[in-house]
Amino acid sequence: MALINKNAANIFATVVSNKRVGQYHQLIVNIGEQANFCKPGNFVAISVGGENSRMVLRRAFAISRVSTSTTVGGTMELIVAPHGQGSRWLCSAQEGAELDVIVPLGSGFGIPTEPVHVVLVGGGYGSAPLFGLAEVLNARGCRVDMLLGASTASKIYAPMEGKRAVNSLRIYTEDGSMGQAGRVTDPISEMISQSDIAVIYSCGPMAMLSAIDSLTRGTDVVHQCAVEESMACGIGICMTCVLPVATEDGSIKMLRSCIDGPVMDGSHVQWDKVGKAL
Amino acid sequence: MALINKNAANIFATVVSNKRVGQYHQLIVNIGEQANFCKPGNFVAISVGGENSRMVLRRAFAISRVSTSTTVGGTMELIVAPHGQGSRWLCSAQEGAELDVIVPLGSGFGIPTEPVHVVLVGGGYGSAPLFGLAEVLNARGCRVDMLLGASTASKIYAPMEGKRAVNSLRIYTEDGSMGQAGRVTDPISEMISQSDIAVIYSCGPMAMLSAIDSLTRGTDVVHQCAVEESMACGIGICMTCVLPVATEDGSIKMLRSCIDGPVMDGSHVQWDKVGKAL
Amino acid sequence: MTQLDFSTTLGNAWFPTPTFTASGCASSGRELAQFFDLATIGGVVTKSVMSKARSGRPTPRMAETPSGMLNSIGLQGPGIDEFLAKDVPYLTEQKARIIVSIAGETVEEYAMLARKLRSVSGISAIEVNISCPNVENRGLVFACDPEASRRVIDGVRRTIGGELPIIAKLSPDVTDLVSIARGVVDAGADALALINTVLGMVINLETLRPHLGGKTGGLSGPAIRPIAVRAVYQVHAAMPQVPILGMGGISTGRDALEMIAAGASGVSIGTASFGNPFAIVKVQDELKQLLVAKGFTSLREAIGFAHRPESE
Amino acid sequence: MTQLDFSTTLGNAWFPTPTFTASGCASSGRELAQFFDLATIGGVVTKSVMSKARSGRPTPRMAETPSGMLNSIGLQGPGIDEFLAKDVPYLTEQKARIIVSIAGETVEEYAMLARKLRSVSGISAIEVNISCPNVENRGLVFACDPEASRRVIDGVRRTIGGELPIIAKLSPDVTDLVSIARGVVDAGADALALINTVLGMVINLETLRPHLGGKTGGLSGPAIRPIAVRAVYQVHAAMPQVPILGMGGISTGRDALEMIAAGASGVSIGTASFGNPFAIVKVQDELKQLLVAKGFTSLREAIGFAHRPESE
Ligand SMILES: Cc1cc2nc3c(=O)[nH]c(=O)nc-3n(C[C@H](O)[C@H](O)[C@H](O)COP(=O)(O)OP(=O)(O)OC[C@H]3O[C@@H](n4cnc5c(N)ncnc54)[C@H](O)[C@@H]3O)c2cc1C
Ligand SMILES: Cc1cc2nc3c(=O)[nH]c(=O)nc-3n(C[C@H](O)[C@H](O)[C@H](O)COP(=O)(O)OP(=O)(O)OC[C@H]3O[C@@H](n4cnc5c(N)ncnc54)[C@H](O)[C@@H]3O)c2cc1C
Ligand SMILES: Cc1cc2nc3c(=O)[nH]c(=O)nc-3n(C[C@H](O)[C@H](O)[C@H](O)COP(=O)(O)O)c2cc1C
Ligand SMILES: Cc1cc2nc3c(=O)[nH]c(=O)nc-3n(C[C@H](O)[C@H](O)[C@H](O)COP(=O)(O)O)c2cc1C
Ligand code: FES
Ligand code: FES
Repeated sequence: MALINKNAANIFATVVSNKRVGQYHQLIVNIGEQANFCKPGNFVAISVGGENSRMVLRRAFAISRVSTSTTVGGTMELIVAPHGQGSRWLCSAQEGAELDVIVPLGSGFGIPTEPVHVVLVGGGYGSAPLFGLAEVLNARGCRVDMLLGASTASKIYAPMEGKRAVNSLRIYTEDGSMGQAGRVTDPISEMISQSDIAVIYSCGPMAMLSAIDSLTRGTDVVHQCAVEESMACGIGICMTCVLPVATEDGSIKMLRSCIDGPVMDGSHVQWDKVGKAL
Repeated sequence: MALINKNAANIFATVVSNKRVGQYHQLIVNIGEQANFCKPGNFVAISVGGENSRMVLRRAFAISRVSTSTTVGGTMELIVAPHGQGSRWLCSAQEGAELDVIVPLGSGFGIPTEPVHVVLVGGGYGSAPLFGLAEVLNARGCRVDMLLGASTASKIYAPMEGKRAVNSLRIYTEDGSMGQAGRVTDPISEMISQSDIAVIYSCGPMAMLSAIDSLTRGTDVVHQCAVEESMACGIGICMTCVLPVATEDGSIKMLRSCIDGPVMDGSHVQWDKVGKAL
Repeated sequence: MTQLDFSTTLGNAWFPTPTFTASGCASSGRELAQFFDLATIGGVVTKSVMSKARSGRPTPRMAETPSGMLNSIGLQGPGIDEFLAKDVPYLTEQKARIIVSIAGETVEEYAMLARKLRSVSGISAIEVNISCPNVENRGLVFACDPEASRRVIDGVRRTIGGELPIIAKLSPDVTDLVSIARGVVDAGADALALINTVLGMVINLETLRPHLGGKTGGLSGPAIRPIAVRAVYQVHAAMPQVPILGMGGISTGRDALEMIAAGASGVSIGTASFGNPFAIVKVQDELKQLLVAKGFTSLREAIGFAHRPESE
Repeated sequence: MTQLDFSTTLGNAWFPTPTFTASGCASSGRELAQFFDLATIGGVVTKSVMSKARSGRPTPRMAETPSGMLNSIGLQGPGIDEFLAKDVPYLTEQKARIIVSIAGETVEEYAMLARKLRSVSGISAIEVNISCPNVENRGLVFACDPEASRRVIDGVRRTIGGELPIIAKLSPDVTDLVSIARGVVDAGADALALINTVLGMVINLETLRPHLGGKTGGLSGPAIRPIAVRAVYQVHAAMPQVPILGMGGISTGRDALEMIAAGASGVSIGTASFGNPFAIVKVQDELKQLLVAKGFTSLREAIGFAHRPESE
């Protein structure tokens, strides 16, 4: 029995809906039974460009939420930013289109056993997996504060229904077009010092994750971050997606963010060594 | 002013309809004003596979007929056989889809100035351009006999309305599933000897064209054939589509079938040297 | 379906099917086991292992290109000792046939790796990846230097003895592939693996600098298939008796048949597995069907078919 | 739009824009004149002309491959005399800038072609296509042999005198491109054209034989772009003072900018014109816009940008 990529399956999944939300597209995709295996933090790998595509690699997207009680079977939600050719192709997928998806992949966020105080920090489409996470944490009785940031209002993804599971939500935009002007990392130090935060969950650009790591360093706060590295395979066979991470024996190893991540302990990641030779 | 590719334009043309006819697809495509420049024998070159296609070359298709009096603007009809990836993609084009087309290209069939007796011979989808040609010849007062052949019934393309312009139509299939069992070239010798045929127009597989050439050799019958060679560009710039042809000075030259053809004088083509080095 | 003998041999190693993973494109094998049973394919070619653990090149390590990709992994891996302690036993347990790929920076390192492998049971063959920079000679890649290529294979051959087949894996980035192939066969290679990646580069349009951490990378995938088919054809024409493990852009049974007709006795599937974890199984099934449809009764008859005169 | 100096030079030849046709991909120029005014692009590189008329290789001469194509035209053409009588006057009349590509089977044939071109007016430069089989040396391609490459360029340089810039066009199918580049520059080349096609093959799945009449063919198109960018980068790194005409898979302004950042002073567009007759005009327009958007005030600033340290 396989331990790596356990539960992952390659399926043809139908697009149930595709809605534009700000600068993103919200895709609901029918993944049937596989929805049962998806945990907050997991991602999917999708073939792009269709049958005659010159794009040979899959694209990775965080699973924003899953729903196992819909009439169409289990569904997952993706929040897709039209970035390059592949993601633009996905954003143009129409209702009823079939997607070639491997689901679920990667590690999930660790969930505390106690009802502790947690902060969820999302940058851009990085907020996507946090809403599903918030629901789980909320169900565990955690106090969930959420901070979302982006360069501008249209890059904030914060659906109404998602807010139900959070105790507070603060939004930051660099241009001040929504919420407060500033960065999502601005309030974190104060929050850490003024309350009993046990865990910070983060997802967003690497620079944001690294900044949060600096802010949590030397504190008792655990930092669980979902990293984003270029991935050729998403299943652990290519070694392209590596990050320098401190391992138990104290040595620093290049770990694959697709199978040893995307959720990692932020304090183990050697942020200053990312993109450098060890 | 350019002499080669004169009147050719690169346009985005909308698919008006796509109907399956036997093993072929009949596509009606809106080419607007360009319809005015299309002559029987001309072809078009179409980009295939969409935006992210790994197919870098256009595909060539004979213009079957044009209509300049439709409500949607000028249209052309194509008869497409699903052969490989590119033609299959085209066969799956839906109504309203946009095609990137260069139209018209290549030489056209020469039309006699007198109302002579002509025979039109089509193999497989090679019959497509013959119906438009028949209309022109018929209007000139020619007697038009048509012979169509294919391996089997579903590869015979012979639309009802096309038959109006011909005086007679005989169909041959190799498996006898439609018309007479046999080859379209079977009756030609007898027809030549028993009547006053001035021109044979042909379009179909190279082996058929070559066979007709043998049958017309030594007779007074002119053989105008539309050849089909692999084309990378369709506009005369790549030199891939050449055929050995006798030129006026008696020498044999490798001529481009995209601009010196596809319609050529069958007696000038050196059929025995096709695919060989000169 | 008529009976088809789908088996193949590389040197004295026998395999029930001719479809293999490509080195560096299946990691330790464990990662693919969720998708298919490793025992059902021809064999697993492991990622190139070196004497010591290596952390590889800085990221980004990949760039997608039209119908292909560049990688600059830089042979990240655990080193031979951990590899023998963990990966080989796992694969053996899965009943997978194993071809171990080795890589070194000196002729001596290759020989040392061969020494460690000599007595390990459960290994079908050794693939010697000589597309590595030779630290003793200005970092010139072994596979680009006929003499260095020969010396590596000679060293491995002497160390390993006569039992285990040696497959020398060559680079296409050379002026005269056939002479390099001849050299390594003379030095004792039983088979050849063709082709390793083609050296390439992508410039990042944001920074206008080389995109990869390692600046240049290896081009793989369908884009290079015509280069790989040509390489296999050329080498098979020159040395029809030497078995070739063909690779480079294979992702369908048709692609595999092209390679086999050009002269390959088996095929490795690399980049295609990144896009489709079942790629090897798919290629294997499609190839089998194609051979039967074309009336072959054994894979062997199809090997090098493209070299026979048209009249046959 | 800010003022952009879009001009470039190759040796002492000046061009208002850096976008050219690729040799063999624009025929005589007449064929493209229906689509755009030949005077509006940097220049027309004519198809390689030899001393005598040639009918080229048997058909099929092309095979499409993933994101690319193979061709085996075999230098079909009218021969230098007819070329000078018909094609050069036509292009001159169109006010197109002309780079004449020449090819030969012997060192003497190249020199003879140069002699015929020496006194022809209206030619901006000569591109010397040395990817031809050398009949005096077992058909070994000139460009794959440093000494033969050097001798061809030396012969052309001596014959043509000092006026007309010589652009030596190299093949990527070599172990050490930089040393070949150095050799031809030492022999008198003012600039380099990189890259010619990569040798490849496609097997026809019906016949199971090589698809092309010439068996092997040259791979071109987006598939080879990473190889071309690498080649340009390597050669520019070694000889930053030598202008390079970069080509291989360019079909957008982004592709052209990649090539220019890697070190090219100009770009040729080949295969892309087959899919889109306006490709050169499109590349030219897009490149211009990109340069402006990135804040460059001249093309010159962007040439070789990828070689500057990241801090800049
Ligand atoms: C674990 C994970 C989760 C992700 N979740 C989301 C999400 O929820 N929503 C979303 O919009 N995007 C997400 N991304 C980023 C997304 O994968 C990229 O935007 C996408 O791959 C870009 O592909 P493209 O063809 O549009 O761009 P191109 O730039 O043309 O892509 C070229 C190549 O680079 C890779 N690449 C480019 N940008 C990225 C990137 N930022 N991260 C990883 N690979 C990249 C592509 O996979 C492709 O192989 C996630 C990435 C990872 C690794
Ligand atoms: C002047 C002309 C007129 C044509 N008219 C018609 C028509 O009316 N209806 C029709 O169904 N087909 C027609 N064809 C053939 C049609 O162009 C091919 O079937 C088509 O190009 C195959 O492309 P593919 O991607 O489906 O096949 P693939 O085999 O995947 O194509 C691979 C490459 O080979 C070329 N190729 C393959 N087969 C042919 C062929 N028979 N002729 C030329 N190039 C080929 C393709 O253009 C492509 O570049 C015509 C061809 C020419 C030259
Ligand atoms: C990510 C990656 C890593 C690779 N690592 C190795 C390696 O460790 N050793 C080796 O011999 N080849 C390595 N290769 C080359 C492949 O084994 C193969 O020769 C090449 O990719 C061509 O096949 P493909 O097009 O099917 O991928 C690697 C290729 C890729 C894409
Ligand atoms: C059909 C065809 C014909 C070519 N003929 C020549 C030629 O005559 N002389 C030459 O130097 N290069 C020739 N080339 C090579 C191109 O000039 C160019 O170097 C190569 O195709 C890479 O560029 P591309 O990918 O933009 O096509 C030819 C290429 C093709 C595709
Ligand atoms: S993406 Fe391939 S190993 Fe992680
Ligand atoms: S198809 Fe290019 S010259 Fe005819």
